[in-house]
Amino acid sequence: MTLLAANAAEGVFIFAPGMLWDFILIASLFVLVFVMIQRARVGLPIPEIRKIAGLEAIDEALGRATEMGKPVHYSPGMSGFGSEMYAALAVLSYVAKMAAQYDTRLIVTTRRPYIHPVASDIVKQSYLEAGRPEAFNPEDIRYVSEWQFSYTAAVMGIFQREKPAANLLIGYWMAESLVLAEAGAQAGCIQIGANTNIFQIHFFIVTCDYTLIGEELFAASAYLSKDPMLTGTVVAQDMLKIAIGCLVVIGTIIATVKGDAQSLIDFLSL
Amino acid sequence: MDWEKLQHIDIRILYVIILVCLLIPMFKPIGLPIAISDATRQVYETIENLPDGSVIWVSHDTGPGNAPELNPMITALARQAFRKNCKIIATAFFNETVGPTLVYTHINEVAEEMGKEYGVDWINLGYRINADATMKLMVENIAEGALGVDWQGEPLDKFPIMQEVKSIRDDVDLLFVTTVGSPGYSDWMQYVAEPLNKPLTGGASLTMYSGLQHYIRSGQLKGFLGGLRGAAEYELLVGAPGKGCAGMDAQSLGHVTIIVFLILGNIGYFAAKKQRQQETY
Amino acid sequence: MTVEQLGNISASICIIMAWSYLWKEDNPLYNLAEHLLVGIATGYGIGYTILVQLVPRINDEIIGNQHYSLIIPAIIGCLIYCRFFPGYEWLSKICMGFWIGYGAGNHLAFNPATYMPQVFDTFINLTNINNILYFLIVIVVIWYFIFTVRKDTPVRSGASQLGRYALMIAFGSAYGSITMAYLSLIIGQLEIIFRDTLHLIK
Amino acid sequence: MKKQLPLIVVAVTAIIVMAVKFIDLGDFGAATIKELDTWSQVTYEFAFLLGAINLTRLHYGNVSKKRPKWVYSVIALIAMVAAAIITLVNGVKGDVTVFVVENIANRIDSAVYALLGFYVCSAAYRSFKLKNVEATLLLGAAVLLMLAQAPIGDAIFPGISKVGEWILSVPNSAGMRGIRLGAGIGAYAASIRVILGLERSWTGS
Repeated sequence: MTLLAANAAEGVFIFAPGMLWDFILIASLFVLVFVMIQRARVGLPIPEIRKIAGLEAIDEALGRATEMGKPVHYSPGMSGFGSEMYAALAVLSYVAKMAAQYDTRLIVTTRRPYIHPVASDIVKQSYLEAGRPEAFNPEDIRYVSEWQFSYTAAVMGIFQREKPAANLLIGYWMAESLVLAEAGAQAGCIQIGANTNIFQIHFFIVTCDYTLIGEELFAASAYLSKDPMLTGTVVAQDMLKIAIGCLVVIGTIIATVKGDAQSLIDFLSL
Repeated sequence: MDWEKLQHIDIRILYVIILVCLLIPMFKPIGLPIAISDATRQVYETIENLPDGSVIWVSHDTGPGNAPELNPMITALARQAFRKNCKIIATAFFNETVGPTLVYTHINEVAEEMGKEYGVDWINLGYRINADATMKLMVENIAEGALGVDWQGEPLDKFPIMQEVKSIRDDVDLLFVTTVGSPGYSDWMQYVAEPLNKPLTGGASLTMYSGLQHYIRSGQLKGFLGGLRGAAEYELLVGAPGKGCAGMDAQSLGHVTIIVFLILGNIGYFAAKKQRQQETY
Repeated sequence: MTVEQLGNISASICIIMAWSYLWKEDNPLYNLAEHLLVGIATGYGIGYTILVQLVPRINDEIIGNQHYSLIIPAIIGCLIYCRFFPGYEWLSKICMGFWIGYGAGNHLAFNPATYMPQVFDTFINLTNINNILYFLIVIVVIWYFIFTVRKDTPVRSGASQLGRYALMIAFGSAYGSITMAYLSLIIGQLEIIFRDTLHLIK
Repeated sequence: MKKQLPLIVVAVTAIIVMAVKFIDLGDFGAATIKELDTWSQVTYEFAFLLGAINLTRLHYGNVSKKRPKWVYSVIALIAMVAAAIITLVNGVKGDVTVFVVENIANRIDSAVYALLGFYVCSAAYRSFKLKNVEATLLLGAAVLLMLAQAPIGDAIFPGISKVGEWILSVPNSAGMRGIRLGAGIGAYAASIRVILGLERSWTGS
């Protein structure tokens, strides 16, 4: 233990100081994902994902928009390229496919100029896969504005001009979440929200018809596509979560018995 | 009456009521009841129990963001202090630009109203870099710590108040510190209040407030004001409801409006539900 | 009239234009405000990027400091414009690939340093009722977010339901506690109109 | 190949970023992390016209096809060009630029932000209904905290602010912690899915 502590400033083995357990965390997730993908490839059974009401509701929302002959608004959130954006874009790919099949107009707004080309290509590809490439309208994939409330104002403008029947706010949201969701609700949209920002989720809970809380967003693409490989990655993330839960229990037991868990924390900070 | 309609009141009525509720107290504070906490009462009494003519050290250690919460505290303190003919030495160690200006304008406003003169009854020493070192110097010699000038660069020799107040150790009776971070109350406690055994009180932004509860319990802080709410309570004790109370009135009215509408909405909801059930049977 | 007064008047008009949405969603004042804002934000963004970022980057850093390796990302960045030239769209995907890969790698490399301390912070001693409750809530909430384990026994589904109840209390209290801060935003705007512009209050 | 190339770029970039962060390479590692950061910034800087191009295409389309309310699109285009010219000619800190940005754009921006104050009220009225256990818990906690925060609450129910403090420090912070611990792992999985090319509809395959 003393040896390890002495080495801590320089890092353990080939790892940078303090990065050993960070590496183990990420590497174990990589390994778990890899194993689960292999299982899916050879056709071994993969557990199902429990029912997530917010995701079931996507079909309902699109169906209603189709019945009413009104468009659907989708936004992948406020973040730049990062996990939340990837998850939101994966959901967009599904929503676009459904919209193409239903022949419902889909309006996508992005806050970052550099997200726009990616979102646009995803929607285009989804229309192609749904067999209706001619229905894709590039002008409905809109970059609006980079300023936070300038974006908000513009989306509120879309609510009043285009009168969408469904409003899907999926991704990472900040203070604008309440403004957008409440304006959408007053415009009569059926709303599905997803947020991973713990300081703002409650606004979606209150104003949206369905809300994906935190991690439910990261299970969404697998849930919607029902692709066994993607479902496998969700199983992998569940396994790691259970491990973290066990770690919390162990740490709490040590803290209760010894007064604090500093020794464990020091060890895990290597 | 058709109770169901309560579920669908025109939302603009709610907006107008909220606007009015927030506006009225800006024109005229109404003074809705504010329960006064023990910590605030302790601040007031600590200052009230000082002998008339004592010297109070005020440090407005705030930045621009939290200033609206803490400014009313300075105004109320100046009122209580001048009423007892106390003298005020002011500093602002947290923020170089807004701190010194804010503490000047807020004390000056009260001073002019109560006929107190700058340089005689109070002075603003402003911001000095390296707060810890400055505090330690000022304990023994205020002029040395302040580099011999006030916040505008005027030499301290020409102000009569500086002839009476030479060092914190001998001449200052109480410290009143507003705090949003570091430097803040902890530095004043560590370098000034504890070593010299001077009473330390003041106020903190709401976000910091819960973190210093145990100092209040242990008596290292003689009470402390928490956020705009604490400022409002203190204004009430001083008997001069101002910005803090106006804000509280607005907040109280706003919150009550929301809750009333929430109840109306639920009455409507249950009326509608009952009617639906009756129709089914 | 001073610049400050003019600024306050313009600010007050802007507030009224933006707030007109509350009265009637579809109205010319709001549409004007919205499009002005979008236009100015983007236009200013172009000017800002050129003057504050691009010019110093090219002049001082690449040419001045001879930091020539930065030409590579400059080319990668410019590849994104290939999407506007039919036949060369695929080149723009190299730029997107760099952005996406950098975002993912960055997240995986840097985020654990903020994640692990949160795990450590949960190691509390169960010596009082508050800590015990805290611990139990953390566990049931983590359990609620386990997606692929069947929750078919009463204990398993009950714990998951408890997790959801705990979340609802957490969300409700978060909503209630933020109301004050948001009402203050209105007060701030009203002060611009009634104090700074109209001088009706002190 | 054209379809595979972007995925290779994603994987290689991500692996390089992770390698220099995780492995102890001393000063070289630190310098590489900084260099990569600059690289990513530079790519974004050189893509700066993207926003303007997209906005122009959208509003030009509105104007040329005379869609409803196309007049506002003209305003947006004029505002954009004018703001760009003013900033470039007058400088970022110039008087005119500062006036336009501070007194028009920023004011509208913060007025839209302040709509939160109204919407926090209307959302409570519209949505807080005693529908079921969950909705009741949500409503109860919200009302309790509103009363605890506003000074009038303690005047009506003495001690309610203490209860409010307790709710925030125990159930609220524990619930949030639980979400964070779960969502953190989920976020890593999302990034891994992208690196492994499991989600790649953006490449067109």
